[in-house]
Amino acid sequence: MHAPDGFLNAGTAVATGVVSAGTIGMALRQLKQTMSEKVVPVAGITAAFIFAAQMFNFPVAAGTTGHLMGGALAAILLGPHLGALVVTVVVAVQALFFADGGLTALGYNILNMAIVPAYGGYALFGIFKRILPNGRGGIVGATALAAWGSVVLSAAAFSIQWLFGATAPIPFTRVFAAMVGVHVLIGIGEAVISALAVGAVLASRPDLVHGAKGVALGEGTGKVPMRVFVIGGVLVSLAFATIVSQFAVDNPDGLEWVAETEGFAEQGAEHAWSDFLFADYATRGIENETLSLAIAGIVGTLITLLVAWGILRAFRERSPGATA
Amino acid sequence: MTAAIEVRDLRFAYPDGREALRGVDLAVGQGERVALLGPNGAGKTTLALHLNGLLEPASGEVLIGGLALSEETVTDIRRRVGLVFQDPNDQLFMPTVAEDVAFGPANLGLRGEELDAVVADALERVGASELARRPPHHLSGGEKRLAALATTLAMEPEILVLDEPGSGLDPAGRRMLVETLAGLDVTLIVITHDLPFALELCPRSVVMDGGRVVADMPTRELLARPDLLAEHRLELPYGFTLAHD
Amino acid sequence: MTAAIEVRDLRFAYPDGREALRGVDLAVGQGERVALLGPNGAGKTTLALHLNGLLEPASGEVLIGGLALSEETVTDIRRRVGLVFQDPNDQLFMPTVAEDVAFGPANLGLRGEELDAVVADALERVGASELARRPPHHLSGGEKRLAALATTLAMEPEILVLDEPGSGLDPAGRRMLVETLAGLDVTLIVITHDLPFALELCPRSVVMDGGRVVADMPTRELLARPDLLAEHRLELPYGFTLAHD
Amino acid sequence: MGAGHAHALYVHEHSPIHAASPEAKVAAVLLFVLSVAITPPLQAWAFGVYAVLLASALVVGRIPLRFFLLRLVGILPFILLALMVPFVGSGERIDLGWVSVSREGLWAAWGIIAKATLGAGAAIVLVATTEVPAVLAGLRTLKVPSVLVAIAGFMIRYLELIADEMGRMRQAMTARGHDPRWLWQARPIASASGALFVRAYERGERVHSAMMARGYTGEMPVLEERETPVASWLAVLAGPMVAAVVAVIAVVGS
Ligand SMILES: Nc1ncnc2c1ncn2[C@@H]1O[C@H](COP(=O)(O)OP(=O)(O)OP(=O)(O)O)[C@@H](O)[C@H]1O
Ligand SMILES: Nc1ncnc2c1ncn2[C@@H]1O[C@H](COP(=O)(O)OP(=O)(O)OP(=O)(O)O)[C@@H](O)[C@H]1O
Ligand SMILES: [Mg+2]
Ligand SMILES: [Mg+2]
Repeated sequence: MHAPDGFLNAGTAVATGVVSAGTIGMALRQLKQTMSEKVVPVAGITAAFIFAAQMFNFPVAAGTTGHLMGGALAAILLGPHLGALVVTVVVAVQALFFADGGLTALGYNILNMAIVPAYGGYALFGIFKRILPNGRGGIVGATALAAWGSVVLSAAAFSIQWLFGATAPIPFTRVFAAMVGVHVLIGIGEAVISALAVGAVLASRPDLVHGAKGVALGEGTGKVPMRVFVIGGVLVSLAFATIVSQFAVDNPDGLEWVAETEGFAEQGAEHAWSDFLFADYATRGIENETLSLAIAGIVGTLITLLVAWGILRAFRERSPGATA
Repeated sequence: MTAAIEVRDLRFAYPDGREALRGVDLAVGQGERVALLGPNGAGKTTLALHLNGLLEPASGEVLIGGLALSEETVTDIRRRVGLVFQDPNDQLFMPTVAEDVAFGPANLGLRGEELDAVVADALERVGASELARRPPHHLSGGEKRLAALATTLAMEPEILVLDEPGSGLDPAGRRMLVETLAGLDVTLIVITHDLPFALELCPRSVVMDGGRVVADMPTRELLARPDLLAEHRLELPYGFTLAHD
Repeated sequence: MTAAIEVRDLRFAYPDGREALRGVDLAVGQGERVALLGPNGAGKTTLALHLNGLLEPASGEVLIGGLALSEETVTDIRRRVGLVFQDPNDQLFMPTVAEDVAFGPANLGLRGEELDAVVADALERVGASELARRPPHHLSGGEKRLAALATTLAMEPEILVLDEPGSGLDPAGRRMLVETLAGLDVTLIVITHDLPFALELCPRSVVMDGGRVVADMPTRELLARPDLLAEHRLELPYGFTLAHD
Repeated sequence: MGAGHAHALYVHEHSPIHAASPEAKVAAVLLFVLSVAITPPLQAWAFGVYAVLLASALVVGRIPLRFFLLRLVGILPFILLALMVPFVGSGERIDLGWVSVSREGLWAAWGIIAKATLGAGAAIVLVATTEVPAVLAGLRTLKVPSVLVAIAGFMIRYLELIADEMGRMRQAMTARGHDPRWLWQARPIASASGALFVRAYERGERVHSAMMARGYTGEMPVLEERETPVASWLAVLAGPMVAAVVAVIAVVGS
């Protein structure tokens, strides 16, 4: 989602730039009171880790890949303000040093990849933490759900900016359905990585997890949280998929959503969300809108379930060595 | 009988251009115990990494049990040659010591109770049973070393290559290690700067310097040659008398 | 005269809850050379990290030259206490060895030729002059150890705390180190598992076990007490005779 | 995503651009990219001027074309994406023999590709001619909040450390019979990646400890004093100022 220069129009770039700069300024002021000697290197290593993790693309479904965004993870580890700053730095360094994402696109890229996921993710984390049982499992489960939600929020934020700042004649509804649809799946990868990272840190360095401050950590094995978040994740994804497909019914481009979903199976693209552009092609055969909607629901659910099942299988027995 | 290890005119340069091996020739028989000695930067570690196929030679050959190391044989050879790295931090990567020890045997196909038994046994042999459930990165230096040794012992390799296995261990741990290693029925190559340790464990010594083998003789004989020792920055420690035993 | 180092009832637990120090008391006089011995996991490294203010005690006090370690004094104390880490990989972080050695003195305000001279001298003292322009992460194990020693020597601290400085060095390097250290006019604490090394360099030995000091006496006397040694996993190496000197 | 070690970004050369002060270069890149971004795609001539400016920077900065093009692959996904726009875009269609494309979409695609290439190109020139610590120093001079610059500095330093930890981990795994050829074998990697995070994290802490143990207080010691002549500012900004004028004409004229 590292959009290049000129991807959204100038007005949107300026507006998002103002919002981002304002938020960062606020975060900096918040932090000034609590900064200690060790905060900067700790923030630096988290930034480096997120940067490194973003280089690994994970398969979302056959042929499509996504990568970690890291906003929710950073916020849960470091608190929302420092978390947002850390991902801001990641995005800015990528733009300046690696030509990945445009410099004038920093306004919306920072908003979408740092600010919305960090603050949004942290808010979700707070909610889920309260709902889930107290203890290590609850923290890991809440992390997974919050990470997943943060990615969907980020996709939604981008779509909304597209509504105002589109530089290409592609309607908002189609962008929204495609972006959110794909990110419902990408979010699962985000959830797995974030939960693994937070789980690992909790296991050996609970003092480093900001979001776990003041939580009594029981002797969890890491098994329970996996189940909690996989089941929870599947439920939430299903609910969300339904909402999005409802949304798709109401717009003339509902067909594309189907194709989009189906497109996963065949099309591979570096940036998953570019898949929506294949829309017109894959759908020519499907005429009936109700039918297509049904297919959308079924395919979407199946993919989600398959991915969840795969995750469950892959991580349930953590490793053969554990006497568990 | 084919040699357990045979190295023929092995040459290697690191990516930055440094020539670390400049033609190493070496043959080690089945079940032999050989100490690999030599000054810092001689190329000992570099040679060890070749025996396991972790570095690719610029020229020359490595044969393990008569089998030449190549793209096709490397997986098989890695199962037969166990390597303990010089820095235990390089060896340990799983969330707990037990999982780390289980990693190798699990790759060999072991599962369930059988795997648990192998893990428990390996930890016991190095005297580190009580470390099983701890995260490796939270161990003391010597504890890490013990865990690293256990991860390789657990694979029951035919050939063991140990890079400074005694360093960082307390004296009792060091003696236990000598006893454990002496009791194994394997071909052993031990890299060390600790000459008494070499003498205790290895009847034969090979000295490397400047990327080449410069001496190869019975350890006792080598230690009686102060000239040769001094030439390669080796010397017997303070208070050590060869006559002792 | 105030003690160079005074530690009073020091207690510390790592973030995962492990109690590494359970009440350490220790006083070291100006210019003394003390060996810190003890089994793996005794808490030696943990104590060393406290002497430099890198870990914060749960309770108890550390005084350096009579000055209590605290938020305000820590910067000053770090300049006076030089620490060589057990793992040289943790110590080296600049692109070249020379820059790494220059880092400390540069922080103390040295610049230009003066800085260059200090760097060259420190490298020379450990016998690593030819490593100056190499990247530290491309060195052999022993070469890294030498570079790490040089980085600390270059700061010319009043108190030197060395965590297993001899491990990984070739025997000639190890002897050179003993000579270099013996020639310095500093207070010295050397953590080691190498009892002959301790005997050679340090007239006094402190034994830790289980997070406490369990013995504190002249090194020669300690080495003559097999019961005490055995109790704390210490023993004289194979072939070593105390009578030798 | 293109990454790798930071030193792979820099071209060791001596050129006027290499010698120029980093803060001037950062400012110049920003001005140039801004000009590009506000130019309407229909004003094709303006993009021609920008391309000439960028090309002359490549020549003056002695940046090999191959290096430049390799670094540009990062924007490839967006170029592919843009190439699709004419086909799926709505609005008036133009017939191109066997397919029809959207006219508006065609212009949009051109705009996205041109701006992405020029924007990324400018950033590539900056880091190819300026070493990482200098860029950071330049940002600090330009009043970017010092906390952000400090985090960026540590991040870049620790990237190498993490790559190093990952390399060690991979070597340790292969040495013990791990042959990650199949997807199902990814499990230990996943399990180890959590540990990797803590490991890298703690290694970062220890390295920071080592720095503090040697008198580090938050600023890297600056071993050479640097000065920024005004002339250098003007020289570096000359090109981007042309771009800015062009952009204003293009915007007004559209
Ligand atoms: N990663 C690397 N890149 C470049 N050169 C290296 C690297 N590792 C080691 N070297 C160099 O290769 C040579 C041989 O190194 P090696 O690690 O094999 O020595 P060694 O005999 O094991 O020494 P030590 O006893 O100090 O461990 C040395 O000159 C060393 O500086
Ligand atoms: N980072 C850490 N987190 C948790 N526990 C630790 C950590 N480092 C060390 N420990 C534990 O604290 C105790 C003391 O460790 P320390 O490293 O001080 O031992 P040591 O005496 O230096 O041992 P060695 O001779 O093996 O280096 C040990 O039980 C060790 O397992
Ligand atoms: Mg070595
Ligand atoms: Mg220690």
